[in-house]
Amino acid sequence: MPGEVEITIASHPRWLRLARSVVQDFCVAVDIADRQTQSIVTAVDEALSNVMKHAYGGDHSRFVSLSCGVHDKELEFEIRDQGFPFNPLDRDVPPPNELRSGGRGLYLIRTIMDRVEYRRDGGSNCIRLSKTLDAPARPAQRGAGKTNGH
Amino acid sequence: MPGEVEITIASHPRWLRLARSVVQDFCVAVDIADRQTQSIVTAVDEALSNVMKHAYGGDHSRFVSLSCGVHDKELEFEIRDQGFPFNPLDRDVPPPNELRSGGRGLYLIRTIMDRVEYRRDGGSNCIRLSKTLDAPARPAQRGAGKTNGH
Amino acid sequence: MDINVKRDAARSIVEVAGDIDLYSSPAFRETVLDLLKKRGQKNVIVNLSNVDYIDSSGVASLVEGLQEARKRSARFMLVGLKEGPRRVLELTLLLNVFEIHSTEEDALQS
Amino acid sequence: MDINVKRDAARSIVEVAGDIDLYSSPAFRETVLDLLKKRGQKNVIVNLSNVDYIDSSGVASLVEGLQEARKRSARFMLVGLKEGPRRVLELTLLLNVFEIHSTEEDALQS
Ligand SMILES: Nc1ncnc2c1ncn2[C@@H]1O[C@H](COP(=O)(O)OP(=O)(O)O)[C@@H](O)[C@H]1O
Ligand SMILES: Nc1ncnc2c1ncn2[C@@H]1O[C@H](COP(=O)(O)OP(=O)(O)O)[C@@H](O)[C@H]1O
Repeated sequence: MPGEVEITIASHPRWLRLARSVVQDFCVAVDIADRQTQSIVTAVDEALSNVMKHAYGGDHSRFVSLSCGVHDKELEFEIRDQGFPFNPLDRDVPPPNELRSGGRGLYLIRTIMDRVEYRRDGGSNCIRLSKTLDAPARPAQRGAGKTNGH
Repeated sequence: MPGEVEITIASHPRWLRLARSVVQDFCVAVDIADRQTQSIVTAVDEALSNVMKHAYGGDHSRFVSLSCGVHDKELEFEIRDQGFPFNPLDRDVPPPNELRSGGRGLYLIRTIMDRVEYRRDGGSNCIRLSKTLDAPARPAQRGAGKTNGH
Repeated sequence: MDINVKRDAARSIVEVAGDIDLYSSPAFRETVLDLLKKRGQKNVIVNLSNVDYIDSSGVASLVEGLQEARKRSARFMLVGLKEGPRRVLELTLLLNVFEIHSTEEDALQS
Repeated sequence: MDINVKRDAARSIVEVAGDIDLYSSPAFRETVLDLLKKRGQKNVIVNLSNVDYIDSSGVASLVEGLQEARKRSARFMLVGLKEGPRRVLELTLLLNVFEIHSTEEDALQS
């Protein structure tokens, strides 16, 4: 597993709220400031919504995974689906204008995150969204010690 | 995947809060009453804590998974770890008394949930906690339809 | 998300509570467009003071409401924007496009 | 979880905010036991009015506090129990074991 927390949800929008809670709680656990957390939640939510709407074309019977990790000053979210192959970097993302009803998701993702990477991995689309933090995040302590029960 | 939502966390207690949010949000999404949700969150949290403390002996470098599902009137949570083999049904769970400092986790789990099942699956411990609902939960709509983007 | 509509001859107030996202925005969109199209309301106020989160599909619904209102020479106002939703409108370059007031009273008196 | 201790000659009040679980209970336990053991406090009040969740390790810490207090003939009181924590104490058959008051004032006057 690339991160400390991974979640898989059915591709139904009813689970987006739960996925946002996970991102929120993850950011709180690694001491990200509230304001930055809000934006990061937005970016990840837009990526998950796009998978449900576009990669799976609204089919609710599929699954989408989100892995959350932090490495030194890099906060990383990886979104994985087995849907229609789509590389978000191939697409032009002009600033949204007020007359258009859709088309703000990719813009928000790119504006909020510092890096968007795409790879096709077997039958999966894998998008990695990263954000460089001002200060190193609290270490996620993988294998960093022991907790004693009492 | 047995449920609609599955989460894997590193075996560090800092992620328990996030796991509780997932259970909470799952219960809200399938319309479980608040009071019942609170108890269910307790039971699942105790099971996850036990894995971290006992199955992994406090080693933070392992992982524990939780899958949440609903089938008609059955709410099901499956907790899976790759730690020390342990069948919670083999153990006597007397009502806790005030003088004892530990030993209330399994009692809470059994008191709150309607059914506790255990199986050893390859190298994994797999505990399933179920609760029969008074009314059928809102269907989790696996493959039940389409959402249209706009 | 819960929606409550208060309506009289002069104006409609759409009170939303909860998150507006891909799951809930279709119902929100329909409520707003109905008021303008079917009810012919000339003043629509969307109260977002109990909304912590709005995604791009929610923003799209607001934009559609605004466009529909303009087409019909109606007013379309937002009130009670919290920090999160405000920031999303800012990032999508829409903060100066909408008529935004602090409270319902301010909007009604404007 | 945040802990704040208010202390004078007569009593200590331990104000907790947040969840008491396997992650946070060691710090909570240490605070409570220190007041009784090292500081020799004769009246310890744990204010749980900002605690939504307590797990069995948190309950164990409370029980240890109570035992330690009894050993030293000190009083150990809980105030501001919310529904969730109250239910956990009820399920673990401890609701009548602790001295529980609604507010700090009630506890101080008792
Ligand atoms: N995960 C995806 N899979 C397939 N196509 C996508 C995906 N994400 C975005 N797209 C395409 O890029 C377009 C722009 O996406 P976006 O900016 O999020 O706006 P919207 O979803 O509102 O159309 C979409 O309309 C769709 O055609
Ligand atoms: N997942 C587990 N793996 C191994 N041993 C366990 C597990 N869960 C519980 N146990 C054993 O059962 C005992 C009772 O558990 P519990 O009632 O939760 O209380 P506590 O964790 O406070 O000891 C534990 O002390 C431990 O020995």
